[in-house]
Amino acid sequence: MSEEHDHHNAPPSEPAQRVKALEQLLVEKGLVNSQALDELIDTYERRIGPRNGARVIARAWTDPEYRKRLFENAAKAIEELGFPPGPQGEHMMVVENTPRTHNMVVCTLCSCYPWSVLGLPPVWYKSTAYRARAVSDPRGLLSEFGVDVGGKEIRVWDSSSEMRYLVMPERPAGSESLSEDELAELVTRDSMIGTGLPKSAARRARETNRAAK
Amino acid sequence: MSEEHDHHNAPPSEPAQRVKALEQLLVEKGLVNSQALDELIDTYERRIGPRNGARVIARAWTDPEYRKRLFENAAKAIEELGFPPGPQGEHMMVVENTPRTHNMVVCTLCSCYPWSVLGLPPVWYKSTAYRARAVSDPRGLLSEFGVDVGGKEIRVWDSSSEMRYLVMPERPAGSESLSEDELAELVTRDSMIGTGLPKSAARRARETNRAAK
Amino acid sequence: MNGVHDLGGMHGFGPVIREPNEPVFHSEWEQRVFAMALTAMGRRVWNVDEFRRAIECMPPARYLAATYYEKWLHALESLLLEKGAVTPEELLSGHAAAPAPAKGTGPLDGGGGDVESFDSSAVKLRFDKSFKPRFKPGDRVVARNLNPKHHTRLPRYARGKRGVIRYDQGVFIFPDTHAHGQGAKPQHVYTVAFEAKELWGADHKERASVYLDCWDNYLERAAVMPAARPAIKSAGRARMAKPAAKVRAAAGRAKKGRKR
Amino acid sequence: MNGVHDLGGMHGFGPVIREPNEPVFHSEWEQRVFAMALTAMGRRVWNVDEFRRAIECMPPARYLAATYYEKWLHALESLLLEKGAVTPEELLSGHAAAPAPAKGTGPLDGGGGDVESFDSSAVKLRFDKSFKPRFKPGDRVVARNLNPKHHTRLPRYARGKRGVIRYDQGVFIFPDTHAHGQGAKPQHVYTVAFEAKELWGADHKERASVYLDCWDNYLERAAVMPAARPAIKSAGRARMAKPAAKVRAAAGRAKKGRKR
Repeated sequence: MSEEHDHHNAPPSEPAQRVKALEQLLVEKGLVNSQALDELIDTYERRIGPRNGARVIARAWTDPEYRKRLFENAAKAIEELGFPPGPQGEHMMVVENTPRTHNMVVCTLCSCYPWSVLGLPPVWYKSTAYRARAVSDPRGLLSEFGVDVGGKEIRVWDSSSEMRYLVMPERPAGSESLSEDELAELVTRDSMIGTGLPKSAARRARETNRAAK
Repeated sequence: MSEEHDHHNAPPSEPAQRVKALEQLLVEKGLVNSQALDELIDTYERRIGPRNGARVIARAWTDPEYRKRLFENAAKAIEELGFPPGPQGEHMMVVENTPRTHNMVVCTLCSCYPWSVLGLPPVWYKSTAYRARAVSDPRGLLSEFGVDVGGKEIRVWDSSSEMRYLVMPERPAGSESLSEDELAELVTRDSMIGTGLPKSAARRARETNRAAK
Repeated sequence: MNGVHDLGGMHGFGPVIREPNEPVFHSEWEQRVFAMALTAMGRRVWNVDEFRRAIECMPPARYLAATYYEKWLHALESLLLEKGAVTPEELLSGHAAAPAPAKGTGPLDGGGGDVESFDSSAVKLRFDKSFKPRFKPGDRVVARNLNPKHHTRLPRYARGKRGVIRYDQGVFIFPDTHAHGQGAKPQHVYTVAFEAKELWGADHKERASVYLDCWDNYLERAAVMPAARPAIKSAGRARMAKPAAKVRAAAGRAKKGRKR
Repeated sequence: MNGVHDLGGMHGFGPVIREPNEPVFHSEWEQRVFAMALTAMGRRVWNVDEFRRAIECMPPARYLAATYYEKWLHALESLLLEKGAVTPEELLSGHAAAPAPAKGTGPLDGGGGDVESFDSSAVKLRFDKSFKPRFKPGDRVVARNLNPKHHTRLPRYARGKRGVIRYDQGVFIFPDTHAHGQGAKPQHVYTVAFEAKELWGADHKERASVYLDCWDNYLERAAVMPAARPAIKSAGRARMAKPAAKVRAAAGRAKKGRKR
């Protein structure tokens, strides 16, 4: 085998082992505290996730004053609902889908994502395939996701800076009678990334019925 | 582990095993003949190599008429010396180093190389590192190869087509008294790729003396 | 750095594969890596630009084969070494030979969950009026043809391409220097709209555009367009004007006194 | 195809490592792969453009990790499958379930060493005067901004860049179609000189240029240069004129009757 091969591919040891040794070392160094790490993990596993973003969108759909504040200063309006900016959430902008425009978010250079409202990103968002194709083939990609945006212009937001983007989907037709809590159930994670659309009110009704049985 | 990982990295079985099975299969199919393969391998291991190119350059340094024919139709002039064009040698162009210009050859998209005069390329020529850097950092790369071309303009030939390029180095000073055969000993493979310079007459003399002892 | 991490517009990576009911983490070591990296960043042992730079410096074949948290682990280890916080021997043994140097490590409160902001995202800086914008929404610009060996956030697909400034997002730290300990160089970041045809060629049929955040240093004012390049249609501009104006109103409030 | 194989101008691949006294092959399987692939190509089971396309379709992380002959082996196996010459079961078992289909397999002479020309390199075609060149040496051109999903030999680093035609190399088969069974589309190939500054940006200090072979379809006539882009210095042109003229004389003889 040639150097071309050896040079770059010395396999590192198993991550689980390396990480165990690393934490032990950093605790000894006083750089981390295992209990603090536990709490941080718990925060991102349980407290921060797409339900945060769904609440923001549902509030904006129902409260014109909130909606206005959200467009004026997204991070501040999000904090109003009890979701602190935290890392990857300090500089937020909400981009609105309209009958003429569909928005979609990617980070081609790494995997920037609005943690404060969506939690940590799914694997597909971080995948090479998504990062490669979102900017050059958004329509093909949306169709793989089962999303047809018709003749709308697509705007792909490539999060190259510290700005984080949250898509405000169009409020589904037929959702007029739903409460803010019920509306939040329509707002999927993917609809806030722009790779999905909100659930219809009818689908939510079916799912609620099924769960009740 | 996630799909991101699994999707692209299912390790293929060991090449040696795969190749053995493959040859057996293709022989049974009548697509290849093992003896013909042996002869082909022998050709590229023993008959075709940088000594071919060195003979061409040495002849051109000593024979003005040959030199003229070489610039007019390189493949034909190379064939004159008994080196048939063969694959990767049918469309040849010789590019000449001068006091003002240094030429260097790469194939950024794969590893095209003038087989008929240089044989099969070395691993470094095919490496990602060489292919990546030759077009954007030729001077840095030359300096890693121990070559200083001073203030010369560097021309990097990126072999994207079926044209194959052979660099004619400048004839070393002090080589006036050498015969064509002796001159051929000065012409290294790298000097015909443009990542090296020919040996000096003095170095050749030292090497010859050492070998004689 | 023209690295393999710069994936926008690349082909050959296959379909996007989604995992139904995906968990937040896929294993315990992913959790620990995430939390350790975040803690170190919160304590400013390194900044987010250095962290991205460290990931991009992975050998290319390994970068493409690695999962997200394998990349984080690589960055975590290599930055701890780079900053002198640990030695290679300590990494291997998992035991400290010496306490960490004081530099860059704030007090540990043990409270968890309260990771400080990354310093790249300093909120005050963003609205600092002493940094004047060079461009205003509507300006036509061209992304510079930069090919630096250092970290940069200007992707290859945009270089040399013409676009229109849509938003002035305020003042941010410059990653190209900040990732290498060469200063913050704060400057305006603009969201620039590039039409798909401009990015991917006249044959590209899709009605789409890419909105890319560009630091001031990445941009030049566009010269008069040569005839070969189609001008951005004014219909397109009119269509975009409304939402732009709406959001811009917000920025305007915070940045009063700036000229448009 | 904007694939990872398109390496020109990339960073992060480390130093070029050379092996002293390197053998022609590093193992027996490399020898066999080389000879089998060459034989199949010589017998026109596939053409060289298909072979390159097959290599480029390797999963990107594997492409970058693979050695040269691992790439050849990948292409060999995938093209044999694609052409229906073997089945996946046969590849695994190493035994033929059926004889190969006759298509594309010329007679085996058993003589070895005499592999036919690859069909892309047909020598007659090259000097066929019925294909008129669109450009002549000295013409200013711009490489088109193409981003096809299919195979192409126009590297990303040259797209959208301005250069000068140095040589008309004659007529060649067009790889973009030929790699996909969509015809030979013969056309002129020109060697185009691109200055380093044009390719890598105005900051690029090196006195260098890249001579890249471009098929006619890759090029457009350059419009008037906008002021922002420095024109190629006439001193540079004069310097290049001599050797260009010398070699061109050769091409001129073969292609008499063509207009410059």
